[in-house]
Amino acid sequence: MILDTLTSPVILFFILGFFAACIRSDLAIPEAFAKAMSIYLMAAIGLKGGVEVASTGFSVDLAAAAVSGVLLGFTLPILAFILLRSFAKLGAIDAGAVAAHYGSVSVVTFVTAIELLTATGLRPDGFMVGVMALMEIPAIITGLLLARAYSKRLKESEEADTEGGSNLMHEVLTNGSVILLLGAFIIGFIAGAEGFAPIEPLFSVGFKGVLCLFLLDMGLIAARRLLETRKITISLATLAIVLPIINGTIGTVVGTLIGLDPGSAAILGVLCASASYIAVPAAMRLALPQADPGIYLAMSLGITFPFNILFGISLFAAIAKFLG
Amino acid sequence: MILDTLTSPVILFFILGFFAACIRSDLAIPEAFAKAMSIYLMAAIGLKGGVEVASTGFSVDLAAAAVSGVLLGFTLPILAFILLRSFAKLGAIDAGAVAAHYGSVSVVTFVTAIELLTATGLRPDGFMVGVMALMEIPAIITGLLLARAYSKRLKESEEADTEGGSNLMHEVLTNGSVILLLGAFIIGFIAGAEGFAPIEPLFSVGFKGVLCLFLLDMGLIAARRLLETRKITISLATLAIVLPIINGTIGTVVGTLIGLDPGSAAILGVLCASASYIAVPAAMRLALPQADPGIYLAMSLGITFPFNILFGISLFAAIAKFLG
Amino acid sequence: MILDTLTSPVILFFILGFFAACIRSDLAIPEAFAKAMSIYLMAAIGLKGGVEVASTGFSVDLAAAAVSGVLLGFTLPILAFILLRSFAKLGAIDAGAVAAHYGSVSVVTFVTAIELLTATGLRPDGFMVGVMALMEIPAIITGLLLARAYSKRLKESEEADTEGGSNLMHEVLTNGSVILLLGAFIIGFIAGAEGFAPIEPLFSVGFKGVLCLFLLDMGLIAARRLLETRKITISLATLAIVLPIINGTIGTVVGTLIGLDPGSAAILGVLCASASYIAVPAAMRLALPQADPGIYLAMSLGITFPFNILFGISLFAAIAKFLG
Amino acid sequence: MVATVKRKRIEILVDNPLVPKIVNYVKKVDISGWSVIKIASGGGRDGRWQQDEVSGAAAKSIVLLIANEEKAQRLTDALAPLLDSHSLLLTIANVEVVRGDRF
Amino acid sequence: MVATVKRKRIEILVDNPLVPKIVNYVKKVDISGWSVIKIASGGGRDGRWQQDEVSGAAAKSIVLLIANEEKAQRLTDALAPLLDSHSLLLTIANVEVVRGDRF
Amino acid sequence: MVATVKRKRIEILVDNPLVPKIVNYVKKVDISGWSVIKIASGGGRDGRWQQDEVSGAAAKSIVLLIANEEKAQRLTDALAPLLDSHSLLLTIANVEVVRGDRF
Ligand SMILES: Nc1ncnc2c1ncn2[C@@H]1O[C@H](COP(=O)(O)O)[C@@H](O)[C@H]1O
Ligand SMILES: Nc1ncnc2c1ncn2[C@@H]1O[C@H](COP(=O)(O)O)[C@@H](O)[C@H]1O
Ligand SMILES: Nc1ncnc2c1ncn2[C@@H]1O[C@H](COP(=O)(O)O)[C@@H](O)[C@H]1O
Ligand code: NA
Ligand code: NA
Ligand code: NA
Repeated sequence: MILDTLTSPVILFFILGFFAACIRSDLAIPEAFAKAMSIYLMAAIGLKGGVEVASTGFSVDLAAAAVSGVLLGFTLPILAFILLRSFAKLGAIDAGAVAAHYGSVSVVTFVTAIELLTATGLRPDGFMVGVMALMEIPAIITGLLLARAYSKRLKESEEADTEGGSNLMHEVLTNGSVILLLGAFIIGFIAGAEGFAPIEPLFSVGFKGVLCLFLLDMGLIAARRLLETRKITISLATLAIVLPIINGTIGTVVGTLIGLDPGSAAILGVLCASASYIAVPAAMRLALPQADPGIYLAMSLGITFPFNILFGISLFAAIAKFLG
Repeated sequence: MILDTLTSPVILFFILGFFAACIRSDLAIPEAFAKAMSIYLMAAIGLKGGVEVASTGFSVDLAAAAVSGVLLGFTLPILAFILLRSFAKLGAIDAGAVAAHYGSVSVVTFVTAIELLTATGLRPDGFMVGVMALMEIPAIITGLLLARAYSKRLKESEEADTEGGSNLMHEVLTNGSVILLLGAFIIGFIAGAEGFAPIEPLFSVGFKGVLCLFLLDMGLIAARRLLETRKITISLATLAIVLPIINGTIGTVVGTLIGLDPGSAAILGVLCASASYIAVPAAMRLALPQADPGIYLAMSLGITFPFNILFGISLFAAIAKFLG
Repeated sequence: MILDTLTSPVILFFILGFFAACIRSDLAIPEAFAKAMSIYLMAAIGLKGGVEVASTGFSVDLAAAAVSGVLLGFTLPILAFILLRSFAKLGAIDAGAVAAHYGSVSVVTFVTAIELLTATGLRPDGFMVGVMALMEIPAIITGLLLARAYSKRLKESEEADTEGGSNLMHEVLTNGSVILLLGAFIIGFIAGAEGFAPIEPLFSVGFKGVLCLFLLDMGLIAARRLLETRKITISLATLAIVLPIINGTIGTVVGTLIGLDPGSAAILGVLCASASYIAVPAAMRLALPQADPGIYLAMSLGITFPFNILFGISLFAAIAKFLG
Repeated sequence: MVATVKRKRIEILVDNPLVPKIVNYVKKVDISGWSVIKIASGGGRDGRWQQDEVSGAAAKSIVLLIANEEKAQRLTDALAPLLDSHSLLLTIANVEVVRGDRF
Repeated sequence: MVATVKRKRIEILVDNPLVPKIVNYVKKVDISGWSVIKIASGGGRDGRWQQDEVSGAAAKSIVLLIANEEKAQRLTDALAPLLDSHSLLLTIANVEVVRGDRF
Repeated sequence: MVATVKRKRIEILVDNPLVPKIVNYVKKVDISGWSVIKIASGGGRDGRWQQDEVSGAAAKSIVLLIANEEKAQRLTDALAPLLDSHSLLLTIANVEVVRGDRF
């Protein structure tokens, strides 16, 4: 599957973007266009997931996947936190922030994985979209609790800044991408296959092509992030590859154990392996402004994202197939 | 039809946007993307209308609808002006500005109505696009004349600012959306079904899906406008619902009387009921800068637009069916 | 063919934009949307070209066209330079800058020509996309060499500004549009027809419609450029029409001589006739900041682009047919 | 050391539809040029707002001008009557302009 | 000649996600309004960056405020503790505001 | 009351393709950072223009810098030869920077 992956246009566009940034080309995707594509992709996968659940109904699998996803979201950051502090010698604040990223999920990695898995016959269940939306938030809570528990500096400054807590919870729960994913999921569920039909053309015709152009932009962003950073040590770079492998393997194994089909188990692995670069960075700027964005963005966008796209997805698919 | 309406994805996306803004989510559609979608929608309906007229030819109905539309555009603001001054106690300047909005039309309400009516078997005539374009402007003139006739303050300052008049007329007649709608209409007419065929895929495949995403944005904008406003009194809010009901009923009745089919009569009603939030606000900032945008935008975008989308369209469809 | 051209929706949208700008309408395409469309168009033609070459394989025609294109790119600016200096009395710096524009190519003119030629049965070869990408750069080098050779002022200031040269070469070779065109071409080549199939819908369904909206914007830009300029003399305006005729004729003749089919020969003519307005202006701002952008943008965007779209393409098609 | 001249830096915060009107005044008092910067969002007595191009009428821009004192004075005098009716916000600051004799 | 008043022009360079937090402080010290300008790109000790809305967390804006001296002082005092932890850049300049008594 | 330091606020209006060149000079004189703001439209002796990314070569940005007097001076000296050939507009104003010792 690795070879299929590396010659799929979706991935080739990612590589093109990465390459263009490395040779310092001025190629750029306007930010409004990138945002538009991400809104389109989220609406499309939300809708499709909802329509699928409307036709299959709620199932035990769905419940098991949702519960596992949320629990993994809460617990995976703990392991990450320990490794970040011991192996990479990060302070508690930075370690908490990075851990939150690795416990949460990347929508684009998810979408790319769906495409690649479907193309190789491992089509995941539609409800995994809902699971993904649920997994965006828990890790933020664990990450913050860890940072607060282990940082003296933070405890003091917290007492001054009282309004922070409620604001953050609100910000995280009403996060645009969560609302859009869940909202589109519910709309798809209410509309069903029949109601979806008239609007389907836009969301199916364009999907893979838009994903190509979006990954072109992600390649540019990932490489630029990596080139510009001055904060990445060798141990951080190592963790940015080891963490997705560990988390992804755990996710795939859990998915298999709770009885998901191989495609869905692989996707659960991909969700665990992926690191957030939208919802969590914004939440961290707000809740842990002292944490260094240079570290968490370079790790999640610059290393983990490319690793998952190029190798991780194939790896977890192989594990899921082997176990399933 | 109300129930059909409320479970159509197009409307559900509007509700999603409205809901997201109400819980103060940071969900946002980039402005360039929103503008792109509105250009796409206007080009698409203009083209389709023109192609349709090219195949049916000009008819008495078309002429009757165009003349009625323009006359209604000129006269409806008078009634609105009287109600705004007497019932809501607005000053002449603000009343003139608001009246202009209610006499003009909302393109998105029109497009949504076309979709909903077509889905329920009441397909309106293609030439109604042209009628809409013609109805954007007259109310601006009436609104300004009313404001000038009844405001002393304005009469004095007018004398100082001499260049205003010609500038405004030019601005209004060359308004981007009018030019685009009429231009696309003419292009569709010249190209005909055959010339339109090669470019049709873009304009038909995407149409309903784009409308969904656009209404998502409109929901966000409408709700934010409503939440942020500090200028809306109970009587203004009442008028923002009563005016579309009155105007829409008049429009539907006139449409039926001049012999339009029920779908087209309902659309004429919708046009009369809808309030502008693009062409007219811009014209008013220029021609009546003293009028308070907080009032007219909150009424037209925050109340009348959602009312028409959710209930008005169904109401005028019912009236047209009943009469037709 | 001229009449077909002038009633094709693609061209009608260009005329609409031109007209709207002439009557000083405020119609505007958001810049991010325009950029998005240009990225889409370049990715689409790159991919299609690559897929086509993957199925036909490399050929002698391809090599001949590529070599001729590059040679024409290097030499055509010399003629332009002579005419600009003698006939239009431009200084060496401005003449060098303008000559570089006319030796390079316009992607949109190319795409429009492909559409119009294919519609009239003169379908050009897929590899011409690659030829176009190669033709973007050589003229920049010739133009700069000419400016340096003939301008005393430049020679002096060059000595001060040492870093310029290598920077420029890098900027030109890594230019976003070159990278995107060649990259998409290579991706199409690697993916082949089969790999392209899943992403094809986006790139074929939308293509002609997007081209319409893009030309609408080009019409606006071209006309605004022409209306705002204060730098165009009658002799410059004349050259902006004479140069494309000369260059286009040379290109078409060369294309025929090296054995290209009429469609491809006509496209080579169009490439020679077209003047750059993306890559070259940016390079000139950097390398020849003393040259006046008011001159080269008004000539290439304001006059040559509309001329080629409306008449040039048909002209070179006629010549190619006559010769072929 | 390069020479500088003292000039005025004028910022006019204005609703987008009114920008061309302001520019007309700028030309009348013969200021050599102007630059427009978009405001992304803001808030005031009328509540907060965000740029949205769907109804761009409420969005705002800053018109930025560099001019000598005398032209700055003439411009503010000319705009004074509009300040309230058009709710403009006009500020003037001192700047040094490098080799700026043409402003 | 139209009357002007002396006011402070405050610019706060801040990461986008923190803009609402700054605005809360602005409201607390009762400044009449604010305007937000987007930064397209920049660079500092952390390397260079470009706006990209995909991960907008690293993008920056300027919050622009016109206020009288006393309110400016109260705002800077209130924000001082955040300057380092939130890496804000806060500058204050003198401006003349035309008919600006309401600021 | 929080401490402030006096610094220079430098604005350089420049064509977009030349921004990286300016940034190179900024780095050479060791200024700690820079921020770029896009200009949406404008006009001058060459007529008016609007941002259009299709041919972005004519669009402009402002490079905004906070620096101490000495670095400001070195930068303007370094840029002086480019002012005319690259038609830059360079202004310098005084600002107070709160806790700004690092600039
Ligand atoms: N006095 C001025 N104040 C502000 N911006 C200016 C001024 N003069 C010129 N500009 C800007 O600089 C650009 C080029 O001006 P010019 O070199 O005069 O054509 C204009 O398009 C404006 O954006
Ligand atoms: N003190 C201020 N500083 C900066 N911008 C302001 C200020 N007051 C108002 N504004 C801007 O002007 C707009 C209109 O203000 P207002 O007229 O008070 O509603 C606001 O939305 C802000 O963008
Ligand atoms: N001296 C400066 N002048 C203007 N902007 C600056 C300056 N220093 C930093 N910045 C801006 O602040 C951001 C963060 O700077 P830093 O905290 O030094 O990484 C940079 O990316 C710039 O956008
Ligand atoms: Na994860
Ligand atoms: Na109406
Ligand atoms: Na050429």
